[in-house]
Amino acid sequence: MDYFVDILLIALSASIINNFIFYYFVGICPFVGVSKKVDMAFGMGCAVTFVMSIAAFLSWGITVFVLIPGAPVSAFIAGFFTTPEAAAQIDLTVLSYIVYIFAIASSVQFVEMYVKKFFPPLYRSFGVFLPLITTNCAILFACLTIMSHVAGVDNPKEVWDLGKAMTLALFGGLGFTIAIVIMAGIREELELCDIPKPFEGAAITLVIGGIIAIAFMGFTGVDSGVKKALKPVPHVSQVQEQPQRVALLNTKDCKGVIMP
Amino acid sequence: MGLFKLKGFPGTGSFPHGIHPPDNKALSANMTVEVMATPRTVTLPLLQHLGVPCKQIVTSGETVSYGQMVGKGEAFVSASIHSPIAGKVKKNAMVTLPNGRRLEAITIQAEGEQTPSEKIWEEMKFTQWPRHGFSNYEPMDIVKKIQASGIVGLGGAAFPTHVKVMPNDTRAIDTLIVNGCECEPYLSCDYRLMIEAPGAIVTGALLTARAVSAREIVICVEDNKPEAIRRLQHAAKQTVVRVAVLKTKYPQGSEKQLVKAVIGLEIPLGGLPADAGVAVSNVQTVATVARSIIKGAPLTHRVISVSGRGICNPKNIFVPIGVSLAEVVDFCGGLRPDAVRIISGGPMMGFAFSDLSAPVTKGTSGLTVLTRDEVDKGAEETHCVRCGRCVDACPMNLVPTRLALAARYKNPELASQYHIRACVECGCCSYVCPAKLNLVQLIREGKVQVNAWERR
Amino acid sequence: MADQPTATERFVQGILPENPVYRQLLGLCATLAVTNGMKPALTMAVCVAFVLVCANVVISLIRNLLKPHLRIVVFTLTIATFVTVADRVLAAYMFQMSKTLGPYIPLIIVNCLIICRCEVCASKQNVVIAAADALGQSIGFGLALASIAAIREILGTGMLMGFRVLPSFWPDWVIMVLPPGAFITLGLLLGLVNYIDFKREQTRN
Amino acid sequence: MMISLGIAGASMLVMAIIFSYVLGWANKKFMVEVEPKIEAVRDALPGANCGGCGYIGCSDYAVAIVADNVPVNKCTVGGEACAKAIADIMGVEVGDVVPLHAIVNCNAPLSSRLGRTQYMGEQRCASAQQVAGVQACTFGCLGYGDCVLACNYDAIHILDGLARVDYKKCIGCGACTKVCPRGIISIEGFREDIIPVVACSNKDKAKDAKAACENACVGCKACAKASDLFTISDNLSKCSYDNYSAQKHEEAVKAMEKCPTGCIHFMGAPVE
Amino acid sequence: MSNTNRQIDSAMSPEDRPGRKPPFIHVAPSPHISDSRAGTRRMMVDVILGLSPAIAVSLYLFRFYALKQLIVCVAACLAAEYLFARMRGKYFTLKDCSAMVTGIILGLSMPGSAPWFVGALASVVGIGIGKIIFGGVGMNIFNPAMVGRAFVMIAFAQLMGAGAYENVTGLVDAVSGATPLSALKFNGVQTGIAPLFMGVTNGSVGEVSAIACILGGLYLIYRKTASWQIPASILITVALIAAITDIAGGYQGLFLLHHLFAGALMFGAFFIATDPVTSPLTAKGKMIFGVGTGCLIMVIRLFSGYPEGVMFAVLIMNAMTPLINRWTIPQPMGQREV
Amino acid sequence: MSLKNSNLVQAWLVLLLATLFGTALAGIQAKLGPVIEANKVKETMAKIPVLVLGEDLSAELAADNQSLTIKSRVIDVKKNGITKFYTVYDVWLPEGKMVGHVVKADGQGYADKIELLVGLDAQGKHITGLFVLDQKETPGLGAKIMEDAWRGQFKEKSTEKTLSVVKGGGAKEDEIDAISGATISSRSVTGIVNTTVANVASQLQVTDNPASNSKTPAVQTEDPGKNKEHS
Repeated sequence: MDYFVDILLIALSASIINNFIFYYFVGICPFVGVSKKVDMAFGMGCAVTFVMSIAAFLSWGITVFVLIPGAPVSAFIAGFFTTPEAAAQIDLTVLSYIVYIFAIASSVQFVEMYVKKFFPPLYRSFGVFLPLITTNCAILFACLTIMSHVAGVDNPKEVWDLGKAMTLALFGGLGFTIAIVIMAGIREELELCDIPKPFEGAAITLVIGGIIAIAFMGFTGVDSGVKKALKPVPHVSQVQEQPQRVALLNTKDCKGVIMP
Repeated sequence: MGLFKLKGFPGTGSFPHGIHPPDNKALSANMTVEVMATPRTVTLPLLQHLGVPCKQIVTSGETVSYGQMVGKGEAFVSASIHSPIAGKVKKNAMVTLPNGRRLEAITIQAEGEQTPSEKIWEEMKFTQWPRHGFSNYEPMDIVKKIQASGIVGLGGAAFPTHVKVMPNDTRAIDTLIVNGCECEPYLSCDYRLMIEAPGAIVTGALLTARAVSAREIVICVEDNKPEAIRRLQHAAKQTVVRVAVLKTKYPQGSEKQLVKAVIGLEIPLGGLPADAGVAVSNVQTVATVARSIIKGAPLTHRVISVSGRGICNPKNIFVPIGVSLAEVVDFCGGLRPDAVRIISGGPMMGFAFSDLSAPVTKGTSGLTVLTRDEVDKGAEETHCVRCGRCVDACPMNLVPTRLALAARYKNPELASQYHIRACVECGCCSYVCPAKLNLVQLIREGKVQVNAWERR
Repeated sequence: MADQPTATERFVQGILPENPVYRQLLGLCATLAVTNGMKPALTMAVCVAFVLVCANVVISLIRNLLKPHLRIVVFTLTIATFVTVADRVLAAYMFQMSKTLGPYIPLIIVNCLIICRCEVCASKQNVVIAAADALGQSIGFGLALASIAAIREILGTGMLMGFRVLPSFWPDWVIMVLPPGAFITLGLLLGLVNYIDFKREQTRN
Repeated sequence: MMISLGIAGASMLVMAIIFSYVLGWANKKFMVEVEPKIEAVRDALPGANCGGCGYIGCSDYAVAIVADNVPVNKCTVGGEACAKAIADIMGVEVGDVVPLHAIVNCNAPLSSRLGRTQYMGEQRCASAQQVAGVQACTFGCLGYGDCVLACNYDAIHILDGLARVDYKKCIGCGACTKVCPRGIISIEGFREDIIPVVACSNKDKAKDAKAACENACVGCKACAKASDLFTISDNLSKCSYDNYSAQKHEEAVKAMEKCPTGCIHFMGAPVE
Repeated sequence: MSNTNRQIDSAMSPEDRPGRKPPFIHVAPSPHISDSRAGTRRMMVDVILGLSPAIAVSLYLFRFYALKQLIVCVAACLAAEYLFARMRGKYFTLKDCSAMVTGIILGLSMPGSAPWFVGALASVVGIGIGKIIFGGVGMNIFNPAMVGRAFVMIAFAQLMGAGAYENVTGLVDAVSGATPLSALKFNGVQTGIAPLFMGVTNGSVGEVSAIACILGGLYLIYRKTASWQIPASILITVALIAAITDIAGGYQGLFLLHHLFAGALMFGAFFIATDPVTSPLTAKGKMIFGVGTGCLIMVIRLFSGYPEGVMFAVLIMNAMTPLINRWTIPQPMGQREV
Repeated sequence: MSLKNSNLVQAWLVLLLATLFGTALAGIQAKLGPVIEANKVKETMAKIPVLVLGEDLSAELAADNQSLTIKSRVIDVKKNGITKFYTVYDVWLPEGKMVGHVVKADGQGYADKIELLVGLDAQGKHITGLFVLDQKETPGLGAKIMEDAWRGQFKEKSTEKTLSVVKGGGAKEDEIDAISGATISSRSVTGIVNTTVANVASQLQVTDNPASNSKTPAVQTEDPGKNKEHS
């Protein structure tokens, strides 16, 4: 049960509350560039989600099996040269960036070639976005987030497993899709508006992004609220509090009720 | 809306949305139809109907008699033209019709003995129109006769009637709806016709029904015309013709809305009433059909109403087709000095024009002259505030503001997404628009854009 | 077509006429994320400059050995290496700053600016031109970052580089140092730059 | 320490081997032939995507050049330099590049047009076109400036109710031609700096044309008699540019002088 | 063809002809008549009329504080509108009263204790970034008043958030103490329903009285300036979600009523969400808009750190409006059968 | 397939670069890794003297060039089936007398996780100080939990009673004044402190004579929290 709550929270947080675009500013380039038409934006969102999932899968695997201290593969290889204890200490996390980007670039290119060859209609509709995704910060950011929850975590209970990693990727991609589709909807609408010439294009897109970001700030704390509702934390001791005075302008009407 | 139930018919007697503009019919509704004397010249444009122009069959200098065919509609969707006067054919002229079309027209100068228009009108009014015995007529004969008489829809659209009533094996028609709604403000010609010549209408309806083999015949009148309803009911006694009283609402007279109100069916987009098993015809058209079949007279005259506060004496007139509008205006005492807009047709769907030398055509249902006060009432145009009033008013259930903006910003893709083709240009949206946008005009422009875009 | 621009021209081009942020809209993630203060913005600019120059030089050196289908892989590999170097150095000698910048240092790898310069310039030009181009672009990037950071920090905290510049009664616009402020500031600045361009174009005619 | 280095290097090597093997394999396996020339041609085109060449955009034109051997000189934005560059890529000869410009076939300022009524609808040509009686002439310029809005090069303006082309800026992309509801703007090759133009489109007979506009062409054939450049059809004179050259200039001047309504003009670079 | 004016001249009635000019004829597209009762300006005046009960209540309860907020916001909005419109080369924009409406709504949604510069900045941001940058009246994607308020809400969290109302050392007794919603959220204190309904609690100056908002809102709906679908669907959605929570928590209906009458719900449902420019066009779209807004309001109220969510919910749904419009293109008559 | 066309031969450059870069990075890590680790440790360690001894005493200590002995251990607390881990730093004076403990604790704040260092005296009876290691609260509001004035309230509070948050005042023994407008953040921090104290205080004993010491100079370092705005 707790596990599902965790998954739910990761999903909520990644897709809405800490939206990749409006909260972390990753994936801005396609957000500005490919949000002119809803269909294209949706295609881009799907492509990002897809690649993000592949990248998350690869990076989680590489991190767990190769990079972190005591990872099976590196420990196994090192075992030939040194003592098992020393082998278990080998920390390759310094290679993480280079490995992730390597994996992303390769998988993107592979998928692109594959789709181009075997699904030409699909390629025409969303394949054109694939090369753009190689340089999409959102993908690498997802990998880094996953790494930060796998490597260097004190509490072994908090280390993410593959399920959580994939949730982050899927819902992060969903959040990206939501953001870019909303923006594309608005930009289609803007075609019917009389935007001042200097603001046409990227400038107005960013300003609108800002307004949506303000609106999304309303979700701050929703994750902890949901967490509290779904997963009562047992070890927080009950805080005794005094009921607070509610201001009533006419004191004789004061019928403040303390909730049970 | 749903509270109103039409007695004896499947429809509700009304349709969703629509508007209630002030009808201003009182200006001319009580004026008995006057007959205009034979004019000195008539100008007959070769295309007065929807479809292919007809072919001129007389040459310059030829003498023609009353009712002689001067233009032959050779194509299927076309209608012949007959001379309303006896006279001599002059050199062809170019005319610009109020709808913007520039056409060649046959000009005929009156010469010799004329058949007075009064006679034709009396015929229409006082003949004891037969009620029974139509089984002698073969449907196909009726259709042929209609075609030979050059009859087109006289409600305004001028669609050749013989095409409409052509028996069709694939789409059986079981109801004939005779449209006597006349929902346009100001216009009263159909109203007068229904009051003064209900017999011709009933006979015409029966004949038309015979042509299309319809079992049901319904004459539809809005409930703001009680006198017409009474007369029609009286005339239709002992026949299968029924009179349906519909709720007054604009655009009740539009084919699709009418069918929805009476039968409760919707005519498919891009389809004809026949697709719903219905044929719709205007009251004046069926009266003309009666005259054509029973008396063998072609379509040469029609009733128009000249109304509006900008004209000195609003009237309903029986005029020969082809007479210039300037003469019509003169007949009604001329324009008032504060007249600013001359409209061929009613104020909702009519065409404003400035050139009074244009002739009355088969499709001219009236002339409305508006004054400055009536036209300038609206405030200046502002930007659309997306209030959605046009959406509430649109009888076709469209989003007019979106269509108009798509046209203004040249986005045919968006326009076709919002079904621009379904628009019937009834003008409800522009009427209610608080921002005073020219929605209908923009939508019309959008249709042109969409066509160009789809051809690409 | 026209002659290839020289090294000096490339350098000058990058600073204003082809400013990576305002004209090419490249590297927006970093631009938005780290400009809530002048210090992180400048640190970021220096890191980008380091990576861009190194990557451009290396790519330029090996440009004749590239295979088309492995081109992007080589670019990212090189860039990622230098980014890791920058990241480690920052963590070792400016630990607090490294924590503040957080994931945005590794995200330099996917900064479109760098990969774009590698693709457009370094993989086709010799080392000198590539280096000059990289320097010009980095300075342009730094200027853009600094301009945004200055506005956000001054309005958001009343301070610049940690020194108070606005009077103390100034109510801090906290929003300016938050994500929405970044979007709105960059959007408005972009509009302003376009507007100035517009005016210049008009006066020229 | 050394082991750590070794392992790092080794694991990178292994990973690189895997990825590059897969990529190389995929590269061969999934190879889709793309004509490199198309890309080269597209790069050589200016990328304005104006559609002046008659194709949807620059890349569409590039495909057409390579695939269908379409002439390389259709890009009016890039002009001669661009055509030459593409010709080099394609290894063909550049055709004769004649600069194209727009010509407005109407020469009636507001004051010359008769029967013009105040029009209260949407202030655009395409809208005004739907309404009868905006002006008596049903062929001539409406003067609401749809072409001005369509022009991306600021090369056409409405002056005194008539669209006029700024030939310093016009590149002949044809955007104005497409939006003009009356089709009075045409794109012609300018072999010389200035060329004669019959600036009227009224096809009515002389009497009707005169009633509509003071400057209308009445189809009197005066110009046709003066020069074989001009032919009359539908009551309207037409100038043929196919064999126009500097030598014909004199003839054209004569025709211009003969024209009773003054509807023949020289257009192009300012004469002064 | 002959000269038109001559024709008209001859068509004039004989008694009019001598010495008089012929009528000057216009041409225009159909339809030639329009509903003179409707007008953009009239709609805005309606909104101001609809807001008047809320204004009256706020002036009665908060006196100087409400007056100050209203004056600051309206003045700043008008000034900003004038200035920005001038910058864009448009001069006539003040006449349609839309800036005034924005100013009043903004003023009414401010806490009484907020300093003057908060309202002024909100107005400038609301008009500038929320409206003029999109092209002015009718073209804005977001509700300008809410853009301005959200901007200052985040910018001056301390002056605008819950803290603004519970400033115990505050100005007068009337404006100190928590708002009903923050009391509920942070302390689990429920305010009585009657004071909430009548509006004698603390809160933003215009939102406190549910009855005033309902009266004004009904007027707007009667005038068809606001559509009934939006407030109805918002209120029903909020009531439903609150009812579920209510049943789960066993509050005997109090929780539900509390959520309905407390905070800016009534004000927002009738005056903010119904802004025609930023809400969907069709009835179906308006329903979806209202349901979405209601859900978001309750999500923010129940789970997030903010006690009130009307503003954020409306802004998010504003952003969704183009998509909703896209999804709810009505089927034209006759389409369904095919 | 000839050798020349082999995929791997084609990719020789990638292979070479990958190996080269991999090795080089590992080298850099070998060189800089310890420094970075030290930085991480220092960030926590540098706070400990002030948290336990207070500013004056630790400054004095630093002036004397003396150092505290700090030893870390992990305590796991089982409650309701959930195990919670706390890193506890036991602190001894140079002469071997135990002066206190610092507990690293975390919990959910308003926006995100809040990481705290809670200083307790040797017996675990009183709180000696509080420091916020990491937070992402709203700048200008919740972020005020980092300010000295607010944190200082926790000093000298007894661990016997549960602390509660009140608005305006906070005069009483077991009360903490809320930050105006940021009740949730205030309450979160107080809640974390309460939980930590409840869980850990009982497990702290005074032990002398540290076994294996990790020493850190009691040099006052710059407040690292200053630049920690979230971005």
